[in-house]
Amino acid sequence: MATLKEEKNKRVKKTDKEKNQMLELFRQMYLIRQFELACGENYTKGNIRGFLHLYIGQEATAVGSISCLEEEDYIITHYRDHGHAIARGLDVNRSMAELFGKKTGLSKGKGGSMHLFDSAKKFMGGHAIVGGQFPVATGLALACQYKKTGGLVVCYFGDGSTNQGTYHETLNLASVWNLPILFILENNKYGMGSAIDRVRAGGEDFYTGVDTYDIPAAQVNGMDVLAVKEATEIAVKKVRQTGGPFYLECKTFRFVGHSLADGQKYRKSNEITEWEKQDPLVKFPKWIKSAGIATDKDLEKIKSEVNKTVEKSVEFAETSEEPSKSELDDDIYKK
Amino acid sequence: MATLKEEKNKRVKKTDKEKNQMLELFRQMYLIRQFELACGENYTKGNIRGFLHLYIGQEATAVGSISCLEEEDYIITHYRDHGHAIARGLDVNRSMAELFGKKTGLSKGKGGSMHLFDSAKKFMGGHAIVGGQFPVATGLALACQYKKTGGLVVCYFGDGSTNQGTYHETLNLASVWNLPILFILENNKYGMGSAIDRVRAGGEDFYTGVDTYDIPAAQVNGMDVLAVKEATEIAVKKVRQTGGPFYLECKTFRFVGHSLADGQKYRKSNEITEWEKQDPLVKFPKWIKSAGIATDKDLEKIKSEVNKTVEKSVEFAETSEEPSKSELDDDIYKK
Amino acid sequence: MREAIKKGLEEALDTDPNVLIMGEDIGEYGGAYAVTDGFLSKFGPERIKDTPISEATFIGTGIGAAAAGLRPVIELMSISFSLVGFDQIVNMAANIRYMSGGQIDVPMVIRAPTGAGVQLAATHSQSFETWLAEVPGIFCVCPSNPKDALGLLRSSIKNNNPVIFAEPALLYGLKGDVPDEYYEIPLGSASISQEGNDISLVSYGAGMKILHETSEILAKENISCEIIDLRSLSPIDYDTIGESVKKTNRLVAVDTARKNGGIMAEVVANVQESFNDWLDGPIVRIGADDVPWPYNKNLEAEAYPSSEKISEKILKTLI
Amino acid sequence: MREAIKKGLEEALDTDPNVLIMGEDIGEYGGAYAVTDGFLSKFGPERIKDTPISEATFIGTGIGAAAAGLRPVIELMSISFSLVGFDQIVNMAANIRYMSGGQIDVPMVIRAPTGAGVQLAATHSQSFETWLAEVPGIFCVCPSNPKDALGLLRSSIKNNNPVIFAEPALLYGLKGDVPDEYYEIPLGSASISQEGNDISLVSYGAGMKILHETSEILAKENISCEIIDLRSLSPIDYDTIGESVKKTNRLVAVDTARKNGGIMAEVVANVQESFNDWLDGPIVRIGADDVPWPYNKNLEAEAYPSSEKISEKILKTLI
Ligand SMILES: Cc1ncc(C[n+]2csc(CCOP(=O)(O)OP(=O)(O)O)c2C)c(N)n1
Ligand SMILES: Cc1ncc(C[n+]2csc(CCOP(=O)(O)OP(=O)(O)O)c2C)c(N)n1
Ligand SMILES: [Mg+2]
Ligand SMILES: [Mg+2]
Repeated sequence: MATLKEEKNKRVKKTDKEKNQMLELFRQMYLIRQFELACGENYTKGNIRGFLHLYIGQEATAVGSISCLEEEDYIITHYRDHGHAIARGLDVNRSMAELFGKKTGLSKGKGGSMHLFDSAKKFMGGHAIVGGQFPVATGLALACQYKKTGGLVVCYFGDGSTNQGTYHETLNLASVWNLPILFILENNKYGMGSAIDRVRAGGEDFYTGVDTYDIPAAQVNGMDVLAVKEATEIAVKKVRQTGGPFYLECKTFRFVGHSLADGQKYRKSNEITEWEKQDPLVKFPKWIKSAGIATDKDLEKIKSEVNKTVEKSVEFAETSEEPSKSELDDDIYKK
Repeated sequence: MATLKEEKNKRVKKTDKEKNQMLELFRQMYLIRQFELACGENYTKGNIRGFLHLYIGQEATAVGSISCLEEEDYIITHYRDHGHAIARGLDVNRSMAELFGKKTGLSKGKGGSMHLFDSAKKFMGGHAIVGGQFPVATGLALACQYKKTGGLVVCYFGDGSTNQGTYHETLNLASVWNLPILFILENNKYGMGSAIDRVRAGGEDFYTGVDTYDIPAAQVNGMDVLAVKEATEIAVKKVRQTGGPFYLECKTFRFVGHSLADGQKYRKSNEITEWEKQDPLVKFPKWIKSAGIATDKDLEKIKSEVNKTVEKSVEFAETSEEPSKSELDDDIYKK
Repeated sequence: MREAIKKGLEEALDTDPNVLIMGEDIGEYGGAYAVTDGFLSKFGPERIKDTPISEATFIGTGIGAAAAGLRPVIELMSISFSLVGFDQIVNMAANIRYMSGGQIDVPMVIRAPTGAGVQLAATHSQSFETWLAEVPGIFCVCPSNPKDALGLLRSSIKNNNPVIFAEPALLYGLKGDVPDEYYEIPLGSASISQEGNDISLVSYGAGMKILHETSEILAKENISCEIIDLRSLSPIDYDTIGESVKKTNRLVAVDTARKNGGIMAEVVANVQESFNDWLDGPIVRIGADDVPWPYNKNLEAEAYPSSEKISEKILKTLI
Repeated sequence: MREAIKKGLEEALDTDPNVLIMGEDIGEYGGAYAVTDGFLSKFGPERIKDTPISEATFIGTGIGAAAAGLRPVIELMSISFSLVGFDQIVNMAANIRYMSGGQIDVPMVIRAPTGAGVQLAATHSQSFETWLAEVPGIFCVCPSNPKDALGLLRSSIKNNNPVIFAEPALLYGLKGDVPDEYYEIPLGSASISQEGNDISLVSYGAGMKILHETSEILAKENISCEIIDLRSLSPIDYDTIGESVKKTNRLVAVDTARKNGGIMAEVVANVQESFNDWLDGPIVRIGADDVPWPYNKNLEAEAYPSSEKISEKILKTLI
């Protein structure tokens, strides 16, 4: 299947509803960015501990794709999960509180950054073992199929995780059982410090290899939120029609280290600066303005609201109670 | 890469050396067949226990391919390993004794049918966990490359094992590190009772999918020992030239159950009879005669020698000592 | 035994539409140990799902399906193959509820033949229920007879957590009475398989037969054995064991798995601490030898615990 | 500690051309815990091999390379990730020698950070050396200080069998003297970390610091502790433990891994059986709580054993 093109010119004449949608996309991306910056700050302060993986640079992928989903659809992802959580509308306060390890956190402080969950929103984690989420995604999709809910599963994963056997096993099973999964690869060119070409055979494009599994696939510019949205719309429609899987590769980039412990010695020179030219938080608002969807003032208003939201989430997390020691034994078994 | 054709007409004019080679191929295939029949018989008698997987029907694959290898080349395979062991020239007596669990067995009676080993012949097992041999094959190949021995590794595996993640992980690593491995798939259309189309996405041909890993691949009629030999010669040459992997798919069939406990309810009707028409132990001797390589009498002589070899191996195994109880603790650790 | 397990599965499939079964060759082939023979035609391919050979993925599929409200029962051809999917069981199934602060439930059963004794050699004869029983977040049971198998299976499938249901491969052919009236055996309850006064013997699964044989040998020496069947390896029923120890003041713990790292290490460590005042001597622990399982019949038998070895050791050390 | 391990690896790379290192991000990135920082430029890409994220395969690659005469050292980013490759370690590395009747040797070391204490939550904080130590066919060690780390690593790399070299993640920054003259510490030897008379305390790895703190607390109550560092989890040095028990007649066994299924279950079960006559009371076992590791700092600390909890328990139960 061919790579989807960015067809921006088509999008200039917008209805009000569409305009609001665009602004919502911007708001979400900006929220993720600010949330992540606040996380980084609070990691340095020691309020957030353990491993912290930021989504900075990749915002367009989560926001563009999740905007196409329905309530009955499941989402599952890996440890770099803040962006997906926020795009799915998980409570920002409780998300931040989880990172602070507080009782008010989504997982009561037991999961931390890598394990955000909200089962009510069908947000099934946040998984820290590379490749671990694939099989579970298959199971969620099996349940959708078996119960005929009409829902599908979006499974996010990184380029590095495709070297794990479960990736292949799961693509195979999803195809053999014709399960409603949309696989979304966030190809940010690195798995930790390993550039794709050093650890993967077959080049930098992944969607081409999926053919072997009889799964339709496409590639899209993951830095362009509208392109992602459009591609996902097509993909989701296809999954709902066929009941079977689809594979979408988003070419993207993280502007920061793998985690907060990463010195990024492995980067090619200028690479980050080059990619920053595509920063969705620069390019998309520029386009919004040039397309007459909103003015600087409108955007500033959104930004200041988001800034407040994030500030408040930090405050919420800071002032929230620690879980009490008696909670240690809770939540292991369901009665 | 295109499927290799059977080009039999080319082969009619043969030197004496070539003729002897042909007869040796026949001898080995016949030896495997008779060995397997004897195994089946002795399983029924209770002399062989545990799981027993016979190679009946697939003889041409092991014999044709192994005939192209050198002493410094490693072989590793799965639990259906008798054919490869015999084609590699492992001692028939000690092989049979291993199946009987005797002290004189290749593995001193500790491994059994699924775990034939002969490190002196670089025959590295016999592995009973489906997909378990793949990573080890990579390691053997790494050693060849690192030590510059000029050797390569042949890794045999079944169609069913390609659904195990290690298959993909290993293809990837072999390609990324450019390791001298010849992957030989014995596609006998079933993994235990599971026909390929019920458990694998992407059809009944496997060699086409290997492209993704940038590994050259070909397919050959695994029932035709000369075709297998020819294909393997090309493959081996390629591996030695490039230092990197090659993938050869042999289309073959087992005429018997998965193991001696298999009722074969899952078979398509007439399937076995259809495939038996391609029995290498019928077709190949016929061709030998028509090509003027040998007469019925010559073949009978080979057969009767082989029959004696197999009989003697059973006798050897029967009369061999059991391991003594004191050996239980041996062979766990190397000093 | 096979029939009891089959009955439990059929019952669950009949009564709960959310139950489905997944595993390698459980459908058309009828199951490696023929437990699910006939299920495919009776319940159809939506509920009896043959999987590719990819344990990690179909175990994880069970987790996902359970998390979304189904009650999958997974069959492994051997508990030795659980290693290929260990990450999904230990890191995913066991932890997901805790990591999510209690949001995600995983009502899933993993059935798997376990143990040595049928000459399958090193990679196919292991007893990884010993490890899985140690993981918080999952239950683990292992029946020694058809009645317990059915009662435990019912409770396992109804349980709202991951349950490892280990089936001793040696016992599929075992005959035994199974009550007609409905009953369940709660997870976490051991049973007194035989009452006695002088010494308590504890084991589970394939070990129970050995304990009964041991008891017969010791009866000839006028030693009366109380025999405890652990049944549940997680949680372990220390009340039942403790009561027995209080009565006999002696405990012998037997594993058919390797001694090193067997379940009985944990049992011994706990009992010697909690019931020390009632013990008249050290707890004797016997298990399989700490060697990879050999193929040869005699060697395998030598590695396996036997009533002769156990009774001899008891007579030598305890009396 | 990090420097000691680094030294051991460099030494091996310098002296034995068959030694090579494989693992995720050990080269260009310099290692998740920076142990192999600078190795790539010093030893080159043939010997310092960055692997794809596929633990099963690069562990198995180590096995194959070892079987063909190399001496690979594998680094895992966390022992928790060993689960993905458990089949290769437990079924392949441990069994292949036995299954081949002694034909195949696997001189391979798997290094892996282990343990909780740095808020990595349930899937990244486990201590699977406890399981791997139970598998016949492999050795398993875990140092508690830089000197032991170097001495054990030398022996591990020279050993002709698979060795699990567990590195407590909490201790990478630990300082300590390392002798200049060459020495090795044999696998299978515990050490007496402190002599004492009244009670023996045993642990390993990150537990040693806790034992020394405990000893200080108890010293104030005039209780003199002998402290044993297991160092080697397989084989376990029961001679050293036994001698100490003969002297003090009391044993307290501490795991920083979860108590259920920790190494100390095995230690307790064996010691109560072999040295019963010298024990003046039950062996007290303390480990981490049997819960998945929580992310929250306080909860994690609560689950972790502490010198306060241990000394309190000792004062309550033993005195
Ligand atoms: C099984 C396993 N191996 C290794 C790791 C350590 N690790 C965490 S993230 C990561 C890189 C993953 O890269 P990719 O899939 O591309 O995702 P990205 O971080 O780029 O979003 C590694 C090696 C892990 N968590 N689990
Ligand atoms: C991990 C694992 N899962 C399942 C099995 C049981 N099993 C043994 S052989 C086999 C089928 C393998 O089929 P294939 O790879 O096609 O080889 P063939 O038997 O056809 O030669 C299965 C499922 C196993 N040994 N290991
Ligand atoms: Mg990446
Ligand atoms: Mg097959």
